[in-house]
Amino acid sequence: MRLARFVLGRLLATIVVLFVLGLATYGVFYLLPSDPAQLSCGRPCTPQGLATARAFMGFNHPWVVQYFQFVAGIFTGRTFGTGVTAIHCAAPCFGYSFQQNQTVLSLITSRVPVTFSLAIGAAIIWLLVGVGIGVLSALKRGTALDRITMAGAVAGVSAPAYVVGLLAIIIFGLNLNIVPDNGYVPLTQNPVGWLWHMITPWLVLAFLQAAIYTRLTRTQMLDVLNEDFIRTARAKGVPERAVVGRHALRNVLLPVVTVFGIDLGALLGGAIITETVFSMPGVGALLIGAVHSLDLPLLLGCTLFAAFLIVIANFLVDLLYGALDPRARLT
Amino acid sequence: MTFSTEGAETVAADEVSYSVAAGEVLAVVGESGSGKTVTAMSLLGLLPPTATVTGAAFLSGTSLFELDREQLRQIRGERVGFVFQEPMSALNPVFTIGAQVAEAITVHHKIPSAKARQRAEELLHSVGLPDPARVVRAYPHELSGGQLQRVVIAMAVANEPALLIADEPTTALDVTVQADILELLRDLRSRLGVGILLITHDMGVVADLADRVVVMHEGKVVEHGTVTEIFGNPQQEYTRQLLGSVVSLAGTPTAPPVDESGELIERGAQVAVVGHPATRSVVDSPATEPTLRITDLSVVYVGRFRSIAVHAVDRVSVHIEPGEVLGLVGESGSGKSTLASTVVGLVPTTAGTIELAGANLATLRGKARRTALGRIGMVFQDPGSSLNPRATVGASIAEPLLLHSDLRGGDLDARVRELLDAVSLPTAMAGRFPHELSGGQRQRIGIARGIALNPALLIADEPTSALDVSVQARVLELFRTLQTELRFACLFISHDLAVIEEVAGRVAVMHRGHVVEQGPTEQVLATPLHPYTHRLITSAPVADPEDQRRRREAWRAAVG
Amino acid sequence: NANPTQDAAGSSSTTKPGGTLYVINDTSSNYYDPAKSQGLATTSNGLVHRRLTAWELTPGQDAKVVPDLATDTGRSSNNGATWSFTLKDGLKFSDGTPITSADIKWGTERTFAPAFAEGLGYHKTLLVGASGYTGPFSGQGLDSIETPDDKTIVFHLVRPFGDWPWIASLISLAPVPKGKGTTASYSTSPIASGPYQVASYQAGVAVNLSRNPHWDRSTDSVRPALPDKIVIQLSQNDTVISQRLIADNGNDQFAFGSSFVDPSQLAQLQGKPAVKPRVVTCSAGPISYLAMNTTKGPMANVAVRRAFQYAVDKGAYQVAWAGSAALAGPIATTLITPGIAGREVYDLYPTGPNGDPNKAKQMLAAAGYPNGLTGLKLVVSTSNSYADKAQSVAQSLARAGIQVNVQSMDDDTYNATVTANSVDYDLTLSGWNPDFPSANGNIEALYASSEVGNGGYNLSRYSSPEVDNMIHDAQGTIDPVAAGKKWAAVDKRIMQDAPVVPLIFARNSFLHGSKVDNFEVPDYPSYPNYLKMGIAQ
Amino acid sequence: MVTSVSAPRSLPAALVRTLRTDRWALAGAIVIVVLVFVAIAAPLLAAIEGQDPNAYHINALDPNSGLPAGSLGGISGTHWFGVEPLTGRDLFARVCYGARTSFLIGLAATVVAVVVGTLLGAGAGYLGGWFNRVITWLTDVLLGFPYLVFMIALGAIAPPSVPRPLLLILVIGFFGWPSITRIVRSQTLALRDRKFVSSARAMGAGPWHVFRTELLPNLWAPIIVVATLNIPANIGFEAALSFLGAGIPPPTSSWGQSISTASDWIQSDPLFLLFPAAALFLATWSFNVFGDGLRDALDPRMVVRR
Ligand SMILES: Nc1ncnc2c1ncn2[C@@H]1O[C@H](COP(=O)(O)OP(=O)(O)OP(=O)(O)O)[C@@H](O)[C@H]1O
Ligand SMILES: Nc1ncnc2c1ncn2[C@@H]1O[C@H](COP(=O)(O)OP(=O)(O)OP(=O)(O)O)[C@@H](O)[C@H]1O
Ligand SMILES: [Mg+2]
Ligand SMILES: [Mg+2]
Repeated sequence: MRLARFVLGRLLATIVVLFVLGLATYGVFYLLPSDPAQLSCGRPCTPQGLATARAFMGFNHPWVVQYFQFVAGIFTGRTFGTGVTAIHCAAPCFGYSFQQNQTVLSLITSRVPVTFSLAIGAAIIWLLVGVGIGVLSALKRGTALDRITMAGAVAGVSAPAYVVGLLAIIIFGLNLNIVPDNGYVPLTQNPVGWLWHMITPWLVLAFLQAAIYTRLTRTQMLDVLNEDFIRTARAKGVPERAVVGRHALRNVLLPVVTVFGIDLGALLGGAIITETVFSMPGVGALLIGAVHSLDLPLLLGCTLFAAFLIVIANFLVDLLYGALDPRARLT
Repeated sequence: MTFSTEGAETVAADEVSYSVAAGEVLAVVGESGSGKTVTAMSLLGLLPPTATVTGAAFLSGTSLFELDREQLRQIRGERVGFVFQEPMSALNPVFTIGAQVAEAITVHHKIPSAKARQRAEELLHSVGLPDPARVVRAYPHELSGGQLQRVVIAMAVANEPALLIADEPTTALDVTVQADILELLRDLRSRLGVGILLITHDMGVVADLADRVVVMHEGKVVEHGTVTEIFGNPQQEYTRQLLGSVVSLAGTPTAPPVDESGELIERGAQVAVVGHPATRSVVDSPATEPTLRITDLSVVYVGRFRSIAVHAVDRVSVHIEPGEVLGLVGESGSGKSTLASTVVGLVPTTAGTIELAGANLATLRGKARRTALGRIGMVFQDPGSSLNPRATVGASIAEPLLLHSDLRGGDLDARVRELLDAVSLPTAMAGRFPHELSGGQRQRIGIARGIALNPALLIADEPTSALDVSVQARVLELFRTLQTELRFACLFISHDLAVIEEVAGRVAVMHRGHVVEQGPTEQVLATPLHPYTHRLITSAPVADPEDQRRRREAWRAAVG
Repeated sequence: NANPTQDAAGSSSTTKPGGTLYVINDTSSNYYDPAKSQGLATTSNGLVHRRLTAWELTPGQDAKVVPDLATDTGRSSNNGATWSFTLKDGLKFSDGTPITSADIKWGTERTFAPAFAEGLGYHKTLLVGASGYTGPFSGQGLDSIETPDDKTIVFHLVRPFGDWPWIASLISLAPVPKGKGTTASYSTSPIASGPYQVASYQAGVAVNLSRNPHWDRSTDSVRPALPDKIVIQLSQNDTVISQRLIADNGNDQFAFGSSFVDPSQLAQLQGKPAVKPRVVTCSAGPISYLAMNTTKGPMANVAVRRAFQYAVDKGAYQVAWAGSAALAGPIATTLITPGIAGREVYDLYPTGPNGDPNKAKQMLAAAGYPNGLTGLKLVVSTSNSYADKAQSVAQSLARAGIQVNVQSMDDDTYNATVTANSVDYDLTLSGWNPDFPSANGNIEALYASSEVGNGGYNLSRYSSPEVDNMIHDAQGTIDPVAAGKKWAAVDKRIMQDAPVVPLIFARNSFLHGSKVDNFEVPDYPSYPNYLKMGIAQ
Repeated sequence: MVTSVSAPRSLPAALVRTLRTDRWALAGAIVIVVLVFVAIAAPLLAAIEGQDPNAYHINALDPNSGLPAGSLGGISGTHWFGVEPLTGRDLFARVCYGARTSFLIGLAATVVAVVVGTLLGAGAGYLGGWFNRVITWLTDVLLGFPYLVFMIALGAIAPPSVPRPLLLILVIGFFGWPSITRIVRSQTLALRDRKFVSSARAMGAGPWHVFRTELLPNLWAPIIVVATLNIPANIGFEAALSFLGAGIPPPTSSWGQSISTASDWIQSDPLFLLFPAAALFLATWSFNVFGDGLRDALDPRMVVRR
């Protein structure tokens, strides 16, 4: 029925989106004057050295051809070079990073836990805190609390992420020395250590992200609280906190959830600044590295990975609409 | 009590005082906009912050205005139940009916949610909702006006309160259902000694249920007394005027013929289906050059994820000639509004065709379609939610004019004023926002909007349900004059058979998605062919306590 | 300013073996495949891989080439076109197998295989029959490398080349057990010849080096190998590194940062006398210069280029570089980097540290530009705040009526742009640190006509047949002293044509923890010498 | 003043009402005006101070650290906000001139993003069908776009002929609209089937009319929030682009660029960061408070505070 068709349609769209994005990545990459082979050419770089490097990395074909080789590789796997030194990348092969000497897939999968812990943890915090504060400042509209939280929110959006992270490290990590100053401990290895290493990055990230949630919740809340059905709820004797927390909030969530989808999707694809400042080996750090070292395969991999998450997040959010607000039918 | 709206202060109610004893029904009647609703709401402190209330209110000794939040909360819904005037906007759109009814119980009594749900279903059943199992899972926008109204009533009586404030509890109900509801209230009163504050325009209902009556006018109580006194010898001019403008059915109908054979019975222009409940609709009576012709229209609401599909309208064929008024009456939830909405394309048709002056609306696109729609005026059933909350009343009325006429600036204003005046609203109202109006006022805005363009076809869905009889009389008067002037065709949906008798030349009776009977109004009302029609007519209350009591007995006997 | 010699010399005697040394890297990887690495001989690779020769670096003195695996620094014949080395006895790989000349041959041949071709390639253009050779894995070896026996190895070069002993010290000529190193994993699990081996490699996180049991101290004079363990932390944030080392908590006491301490941190240290002794700055370093595109517009005119020598305010550049002359390093008037043998100091365009705008104006007028120059394009990389430095240069040029537009671009883009075959810039800022401490590495790469375009770093696009010949001649000279003189001459000759404005010999500053000893930063390569460091017990 | 009975409550009217009734909004508005003034009158202000935004003042620096000489980042009568480390450029002048680039570009870009985002979002939500699908599809692509590489590429290839401010505004706006679109769309989905929207449709109102008279008034609240919160992001975006050579070339100052440079000096010269950051904060804050006021003015149910 309808739902099924919707889901199917979106999944197909997803594939198209990813394909287009891959193509775009290649296109954009080849707008760059720099030549990735140059980096694998050695120093001093002789013309024939360059030629061999190019051929070996498969950069000697036009980029469209390369892209289709890449796409084919996903299904068939790929082999670079020949003989004993040949590099094999089994299907599904999302490319091979010559600089990191690993398949892009293994690189990303190895980094995913870090980024996911970071993003999801922070997301939970900022969602709860952001929405919570938003509701509060809506109820206490115009009071000092309202003004202060708004100033806080604004500070959050306008503060440079890098500085906030840095200060957090210097103050809590180095001066007070109460939390680790950097790094990451796998959850599986040592849950406590994991939490310990995560807490600052989470808070920093949450602080930077919470603003829009606070503000959106507040403004929507002000609208909804005036609706007639709120009056009905009160007339039923529903406690005020339930009136706000259940009846009103549910009607506020639509845009909030939307932003959440976008933010979380984006962050799962790598929280570049936070990861780098806190020296966390996440996907974001991987991506930025790939950009600076012109590691096209890795770049492509990271881009597609991030895009995939964003698309899926948006898709789930769209699915959620129907559940959140029965009137918000999707077509 | 006063409202401050951007500077201007509105006195909504002034020195109003009344009392309700346990087991007593006090009816508050009076002019639309006279402060009935706000006074009632002030009791539970439900007014917007813009309102300032002075005075005192006592609930069995405790002063309501002095209670703190928590105490007030415990009273709300537990000791005082409240039925809101406009059910469509009174329910939370994102929660299921079941959840909302169950909540009314659980906030005051710690019982397992499963039990609460079950209790909710019972309640919904007790207010005469067919198929409660479906209703509990439905969302508000999936229910009809009358169904919602019954849901609201169910919520109000959920905890068997000491005082029940019912603000226009039956406006959206057809008379049979209305009779059931009144029966329910009567039962609450006698069984549990519930005191009932009944706000209504329907003098029949007053006569049927009330012990004492308070008459309000321009924010003041002008008269009060026992129901017999008020109806017997009204003192005040306004009260007399009020009672004077009550319209009621002429005479009692003959019983329908029993067990006919065949599919249809015809008597002259009057046709009805055989069998109750019906399985088909009657055939359309022959048309010459109808403004609106609906042929074999079916509408099925495909259920959301779990719930089942609803056959709201089933193979209905009707037509309206220019200058003709087709009255559409019938059971609440029988598909009247759906039928109306399908005409203007708000609800997709499942089968059948709709022709406006010979043109099939379904095939029209873009500009052509819009101009076609421009020739249809629509008055929606719930005035509240059909007005843009952020547009001033004036702007709302002006909207169709902006769309389809070239009136601008001064002329536009003039026209808007004219329309406001036509529905006897002060021009000052133009600057107000919908939430600053009373139910009846909002409804009149809807009417003004509907007739703004002098439409070729007017679809009026319960246009007078929230109007007191005097205003109603004026509106109907206006309606007739326009009718004779512009000779527009009109689909007039109403529960008030008397009103139908007044305005409609022909009438169609709907039941469970079928048109079960159709024919010239006086014929149908006097000599109904279909049992449901008969029940409908016999259940209509009359505005005379004595008479109504006798009718009630008869009706009780009939339904057994 | 901090004088490193005291700092290091003071403690070196007391340091005993043992402990764990932490190296904090801002890079995300640290690979050990000799063929792929471009690392200096005295950094992490030097701990794992030995070569025929090695560097002896002492702050304040010129770098010297000394024997490592070989018994000497190489014997040349047929006037420098053939070089032979003999291996010491008792050399073993970390897998216990002996190190033979064949392994060095294999290691060298391996650098020609496309899969591993990304390391240092100075030997590739010198060895006979190298062009077109694609490595040993397909079966055939490189005949110009002879191994008459397990101990002897002979290199046949296409032309006399005096710096071969230096080439032999490069990572690319490190031994790889014959037949080994067929896969990329060799980068992370190499077979060590040096005192340390890779115990574990956590991609992007850390590399753990442990002692190589088969390494014999007696065969190695350049590596004290003091710490028992060395942990190289990866992908750390620069600023955080400095802050950690300043805070000096826990393990950071045994740590040092492998990247430069940037001006903002140096400034911060002004207020922290306690930390200052842990900042080590070399007394001079790699040259930083303003290259003028000798093939385009007014810059093609040598008179104009000479005017520039006076127009630039090198003093201001020092401030822009690191905040003060002391932190930035001495003003440069020559091309060869301090710390390299044969360097001679001279100044063809003497003026004060702030230049002489008026003189520049006059010279421009004389050159036919009476009312200065406008619209010159100065391109720079966005990396280590060259954009700001460029503006200081722009400012000083403005004093002499030269108006330039600065364009900054991403580092890779920059490199591609300036080393492309056709370019449209007039000026660019750059710096150069040779891969090995020979004047050759300073001169040829930047001024030989062969290095114009095709990814070459002759950024001023300077091409003079005379200079090319002089370079060729100097390269062919075997006797270091004689060669040194020739290089100095080339240096002068080039500056007569003024293709660049030498700005400063940039000092690099590094921070280390309080428990790190023998922390030396010699002028060349103006980078900490990993091989000597130890932990104070 | 006598207003027409039929005229809808216009945005300008709401603006006036806000300024009259809401002190905070007024404060916000004043700040905005001041900032705009600063942007426009930057040369004048710099002249009054007697400084040039790009002139180096090595002598204003501490000779052995490159930090501003004197305490408080070198604040003095001659340098009101002190000077930049290493260069000694006058911070006051740079912040003033920065307003031109950052504030104006950030603003313009936001406007572009919001206008496009709102139109497409409302369109997708209201019309649904293929239009909705295409928009969803587009937003997905743009949200997942490798904009980092794109920015670098742009820096490398953007032809100098294109006026940079325009380029910046378009690029930033282009990447800004998708999120706004999605938010507006979500709201529209809920509004689409509200009775008053349907009734307009039943009245024969075309999409554009419905958008203007029914949807927009009920969309303002979230739009205002998102728009005002977008400004700092866009200013940061400008900095990044300029840094990569795709934007305003140096030495032209911009808050974003100042902030990113100053971030490295947070420890040694915090005041270097303070002023541009404060300017950015003020800009964002002012738009937020003003936005709140506007929102209230546009909401008929709001209690009018006096
Ligand atoms: N929020 C408000 N702001 C300003 N005026 C209001 C507000 N609510 C109601 N009013 C005005 O107060 C008066 C009384 O309203 P009320 O709803 O009590 O009328 P009513 O007696 O219930 O009429 P009806 O029978 O039509 O419902 C009306 O004139 C109405 O315009
Ligand atoms: N959106 C919807 N989804 C599912 N069912 C619906 C929807 N709208 C209406 N219905 C159902 O269709 C039936 C007809 O509804 P409709 O509103 O036409 O009744 P009505 O005749 O107008 O009743 P009333 O007189 O109470 O307004 C009702 O049973 C209602 O529950
Ligand atoms: Mg009322
Ligand atoms: Mg209805």
